[in-house]
Amino acid sequence: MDLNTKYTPQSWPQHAENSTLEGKNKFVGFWLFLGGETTLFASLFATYLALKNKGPEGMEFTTQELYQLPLVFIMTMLLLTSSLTSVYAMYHMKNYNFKAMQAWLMITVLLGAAFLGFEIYEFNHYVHEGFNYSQSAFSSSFFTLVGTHGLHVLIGLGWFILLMLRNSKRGLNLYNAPKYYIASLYWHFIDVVWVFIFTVVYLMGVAG
Amino acid sequence: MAHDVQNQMRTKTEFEYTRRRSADEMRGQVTTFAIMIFLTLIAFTAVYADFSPNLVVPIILLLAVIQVIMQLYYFMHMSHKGHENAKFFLFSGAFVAFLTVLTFVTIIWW
Amino acid sequence: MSSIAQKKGFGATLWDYLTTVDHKKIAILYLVTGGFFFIVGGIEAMLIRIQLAKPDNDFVSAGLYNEIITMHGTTMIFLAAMPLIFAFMNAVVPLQIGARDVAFPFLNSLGFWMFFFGGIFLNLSWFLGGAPDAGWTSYASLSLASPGHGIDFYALGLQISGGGTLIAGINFLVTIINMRAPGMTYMRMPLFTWSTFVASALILFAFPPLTVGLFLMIFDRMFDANFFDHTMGGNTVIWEHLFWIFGHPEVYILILPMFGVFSEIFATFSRKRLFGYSAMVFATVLIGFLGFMVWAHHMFTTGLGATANAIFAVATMAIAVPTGVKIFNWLLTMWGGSIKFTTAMLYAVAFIPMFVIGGVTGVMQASAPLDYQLHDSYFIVAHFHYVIVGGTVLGLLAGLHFYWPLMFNTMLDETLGKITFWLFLIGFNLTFFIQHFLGLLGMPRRVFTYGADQGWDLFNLISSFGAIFMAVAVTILLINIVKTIAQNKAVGRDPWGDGRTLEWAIPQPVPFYNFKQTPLVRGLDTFWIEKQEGNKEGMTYAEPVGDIHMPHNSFIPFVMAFGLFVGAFGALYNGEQAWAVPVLILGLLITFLSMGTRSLKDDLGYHIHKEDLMDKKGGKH
Amino acid sequence: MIKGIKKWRLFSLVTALMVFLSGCGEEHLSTLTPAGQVGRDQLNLMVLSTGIMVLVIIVVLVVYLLTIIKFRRSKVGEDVIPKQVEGNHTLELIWTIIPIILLLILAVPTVIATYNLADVSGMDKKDAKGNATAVTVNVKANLYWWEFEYPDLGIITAQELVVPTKEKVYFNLKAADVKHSFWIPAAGGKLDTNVENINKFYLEFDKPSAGLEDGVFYGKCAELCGPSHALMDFKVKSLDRDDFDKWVANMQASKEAETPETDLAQQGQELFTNKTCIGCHAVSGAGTTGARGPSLATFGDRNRVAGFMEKTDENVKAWINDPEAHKPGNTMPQPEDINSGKKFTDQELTALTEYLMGLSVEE
Ligand code: HEA
Ligand code: HEA
Ligand code: HEC
Ligand code: CUA
Ligand SMILES: [Cu+2]
Repeated sequence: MDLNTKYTPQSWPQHAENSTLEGKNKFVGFWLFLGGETTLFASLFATYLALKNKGPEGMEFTTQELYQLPLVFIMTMLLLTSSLTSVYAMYHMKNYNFKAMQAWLMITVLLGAAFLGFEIYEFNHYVHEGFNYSQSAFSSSFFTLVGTHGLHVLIGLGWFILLMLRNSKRGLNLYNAPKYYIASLYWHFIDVVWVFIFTVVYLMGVAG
Repeated sequence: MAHDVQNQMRTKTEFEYTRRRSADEMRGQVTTFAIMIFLTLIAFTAVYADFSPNLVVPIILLLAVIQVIMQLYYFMHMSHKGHENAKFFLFSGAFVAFLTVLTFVTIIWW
Repeated sequence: MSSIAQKKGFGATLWDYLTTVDHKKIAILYLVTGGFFFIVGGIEAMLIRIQLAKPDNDFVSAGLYNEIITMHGTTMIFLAAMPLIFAFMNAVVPLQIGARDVAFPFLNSLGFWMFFFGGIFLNLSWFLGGAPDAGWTSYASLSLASPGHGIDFYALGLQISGGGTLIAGINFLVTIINMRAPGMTYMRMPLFTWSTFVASALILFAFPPLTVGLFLMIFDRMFDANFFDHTMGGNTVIWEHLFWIFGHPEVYILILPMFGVFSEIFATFSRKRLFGYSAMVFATVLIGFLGFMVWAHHMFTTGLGATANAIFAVATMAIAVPTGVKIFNWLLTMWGGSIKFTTAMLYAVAFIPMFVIGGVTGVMQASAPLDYQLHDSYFIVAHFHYVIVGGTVLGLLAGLHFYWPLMFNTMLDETLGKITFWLFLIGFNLTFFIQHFLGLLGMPRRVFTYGADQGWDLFNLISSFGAIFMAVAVTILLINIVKTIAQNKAVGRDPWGDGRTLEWAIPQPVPFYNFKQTPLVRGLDTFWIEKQEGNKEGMTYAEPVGDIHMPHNSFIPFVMAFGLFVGAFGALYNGEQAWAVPVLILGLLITFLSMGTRSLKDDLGYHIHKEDLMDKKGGKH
Repeated sequence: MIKGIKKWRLFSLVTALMVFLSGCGEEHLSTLTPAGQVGRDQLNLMVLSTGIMVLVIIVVLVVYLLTIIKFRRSKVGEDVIPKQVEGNHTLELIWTIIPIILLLILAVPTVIATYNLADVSGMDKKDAKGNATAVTVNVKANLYWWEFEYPDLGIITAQELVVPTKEKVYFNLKAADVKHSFWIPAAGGKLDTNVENINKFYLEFDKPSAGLEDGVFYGKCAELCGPSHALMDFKVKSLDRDDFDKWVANMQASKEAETPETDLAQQGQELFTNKTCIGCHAVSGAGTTGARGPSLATFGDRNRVAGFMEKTDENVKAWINDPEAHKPGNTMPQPEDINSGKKFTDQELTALTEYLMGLSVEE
């Protein structure tokens, strides 16, 4: 593949994400990786469910008292919206509109960062209340599950930023298009996991 | 490696057609998004409304599953062709995931 | 780049291997490292058998014995058997499907180096205050109570090498999905490729639970989490589940690729097409699938309750059916064939009764109430060595003889090979058959000694005596290897004369770009078909000679894995040494910076030009 | 019909094999000489499954040997190209269905036995007076010793389990520190002692153990639990119901501060009290769980020292003066730690031994 090939929207392949063999490999490989991630998160969810509300004798924290749904709702909205904005970015990638793609990704990153900010705030708040990592089996499993998701968000953000920076001069080509595409897949997957987190951890925690 | 694709110039009509198609798709995705927000709202209100957990939990789980399927099929394009492997492996993973969660909520009871 | 014929200095060769992304060289790296760890694990096994040769022995102390069995099991499974399997996968699969390389050459190298450094890290525990001592299963209550850093070495070392394994698994999956030559449909893939595919899928789904389990263990031991501490609400059974959700598929990861190797060998040396090919494929997939639904058969005595035990018992038994299908298909492959007993074939032929014995004892254990008696007794030890040594190790030895000419263009000595075979087979049966009875007579496993009054002396002595045969056999194998390398007699293409699949059609020594022209696959056993039709070249081509795109060598994988290795020391000594946290950060920094370098630089590889390919020398760089 | 007969022959073969093998093992330790119904059920499954497996192996071996004898290249000829057979549906169907049938034959009794052996409902049965009808033992596994509490009888012992014959004895299993596993091979399969929950099952004993070589059944810890896992043995004494009741009565009557008969033993008792031994070891059989060391109330009746050493005066002394050397990692303090930095003198050891050996509830 030649990096110097210049494309017009019209000559840009319709499926730029997997129009080269490397792209195809990345594409398939990444989906498989997501399949593996599913079992990774399943193990964490399962552990959380088994340890939910379990702690040393006389533990004071329960899901009902701890969780604050308004905050979770805001975080959910942020992440869901960021999923949409990354779809916009990919839409523009398909149309070979590099600037618009970068812009939408920028918005995605900002939304993701806001999400992360809230999460850090939330964790911080819990720790201040005494619900820290070593407080109980429940706290360990909560922070590990939600924290692993948070870490994924962080990695996703880093990935997007790195891609945007390194390609800002180079523009869109068949070498980096698959990378953008799988980064956005990753972002959607993070959203998928979050849907389960807000349902299984927060909503089911509060509902009982 | 790299059986490089020959870059074909698409014909004008083809180009216009795909453009229109993706614009359509984009509109569909915005609708999807709206539905997802809506589902989320229902889930949160269901919990706020304080119905019995036996009722609420299945409902919100169902909503979550619907929402995830929408993510997978509309945002991640799993319905498009070329995703056979993706589907197979993701659902296999989901199957293992299901078994794992199932055992952890049933046979670790103490 | 590289070329086998070219003589190079030691430094240059070393650098070449440190930076290589060529699947054939990575195969050699896996082979050498895995072989090394096999010897290490074997020496540990010998220490076990020496200690148990007589009652009340004090050859090793109680604590040391536990370290030895733990490291024996861990080393053999994670650092010997799996890497050796990867060696053959790397050496053979791309050639077998007509690919120029694996899908992600860079990641392939990264996977190897992560395994390498993880293994080294784990084994350094011997010198840094003691090895892990809670068994390879590292059950949580004991491993949390274990003093010192042994368990930390276990958790971190396996985490690193496990990451490498996951990468390798994904790599093979994508390679097989995307890189097959034209005409190589799924149902024309040789069985070794198929079993690689299924085993890799098992890796993909089984390793993440292990990753999680190990992380929980690391957090509990090093960062004050409480997953397994029951006084804090934790639960040790979670570890057992996570470990076995990984652990059971793991044993099929060990055996399925070897089933593949045996399938190739049976067909080749019977000069006959594999009997019931589609049933074989289906059985392989089914075993992989069922493999995820039976893990609790390792936990029958944990107290999961009658219903869980009954379900898992029946599910476990079901696996006997597809495995039986395979056994009978192999027998029928040989039936009516023309069987040539090369060393490789001897191993394959011996495998059948050995594995059946091991398999049927597995089914006995699957009967939960019976397993209440058998669990954690020497019966289990006998079972799993029959399937692992009688299946996986025989498969590895068979594969070694069978694929040696493909990898090195020389042939292992057949006479020495046969001596090794017989000694190993006799020793193996002497060692492990008798252990069934030891188990029935009440001997628990993982005991460092036993009293003279319990009636186990003679059987243990016989078992230890048998192990000597295996050690001698392995030593002769090493001599054979050294001799073959020293003689360095080239054998050329299709050395067995009866090769059936694409890898035997490629010229020897295999050019570093594999296929000059992508082959066209015209059926199952494509090389056989071409030969039968009198095609001298052995291949039909799918494309004219053209430029070949190749990836650049890279030192980055080595550095990335090394960073993790360094960082692991930081995590290990966290809270104990002042330098721990800086070292942890330093290690991660090394890894992430090298990763960043990789992604910031455009590395598009290079092309071997058509003209260079056309001249005889085949495009040396 | 004919097939059925053949199968029976096979089973008698297997049974004969088992009988032969049981000759090799020790009756008090071997799973092949079951001491009661549970062990017998499991042995029956063993015989059944071995029968099936031997059948499978024989079938495979027959085909196998025929194949490798008939179709060697030296026999078929060097240049023969065999017919490339694709497969055979009938055959494939046969070797799918027959194993399924064989497995069903094994699966049905497996499932039945699984539920039967898990039935501990008898544990809670009470007679008219509100007393438990069955004997229940709370087993607590410690690094590296066993405690046996009889909650309904108000007694507690260690290292040597005493059970009545000819009735179901129920067990509540728990670990105090790390996971262990409770296994009496002759009586029946094991069950783990977990740290976070109580596991329940039952065992049965047909005969008093007095007739056995050592007069006891051997019990084992079957889960790796640390350096001395191999030494974490216990013994089981099965008694007729009458003898058992007598034993229980004696246990209940045994008191903390009975003065021993000989002078030497009295010295021993003093030492035992002064050197804080008493802080960890109970010397009365009446009581409840919670001690840091095994109750020594029945030490004189026991078969072993610390569960595995032959019971001689020398071994008792050796144990007290250096427990670590005998059971690495065990939690009994070295004498230096309780005897102001010194080993016990010979004289002290003799006294202690005399005292301990005299602790008995049997006549
Ligand atoms: C290569 C590795 C390998 C393989 C292939 C297997 C294969 C099988 N294993 Fe094994 N197993 C281990 C490695 C392996 N195992 C290890 C390492 C352990 C111990 C781990 C530890 O605790 O440290 C273990 C432990 C283990 C246990 C737990 C025992 C315990 O700890 O209490 C059980 C219980 O069900 C079991 C069952 C089986 C079964 C049913 C199969 C089946 O897949 C076997 C199927 C094959 C056949 C049955 C033979 C061929 C079939 C026919 C000829 C058809 C006709 C047959 C019949 C009708 C029966 N295994
Ligand atoms: C791939 C897996 C694998 C392999 C190949 C082996 C191979 C062998 N194993 Fe085992 N083993 C396990 C996996 C494996 N094992 C596992 C998982 C456990 C459970 C651990 C646990 O409980 O946690 C176990 C446990 C285990 C035990 C039970 C320990 C106990 O419970 O107390 C025993 C005892 O006999 C044993 C013996 C052997 C022997 C004799 C071999 C032999 O086949 C080894 C033969 C190889 C050699 C002998 C090579 C040595 C070479 C030389 C000596 C050559 C000389 C060297 C030079 C010239 C440099 N192993
Ligand atoms: C901190 C508690 C502790 C103290 C103090 C202690 N022991 Fe022990 N003792 C134990 C434990 C625990 C065991 C079981 C060790 C094992 O088998 O792992 C034991 C075992 C024994 C046994 C063997 C028991 C048997 O059933 O076979 C004897 C005898 C014994 N102790 C005697 C003594 C004497 C005498 C002293 C005082 C000099 C003493 N112990 C002080 C904890 C203690
Ligand atoms: Cu207690 Cu092993
Ligand atoms: Cu298993």
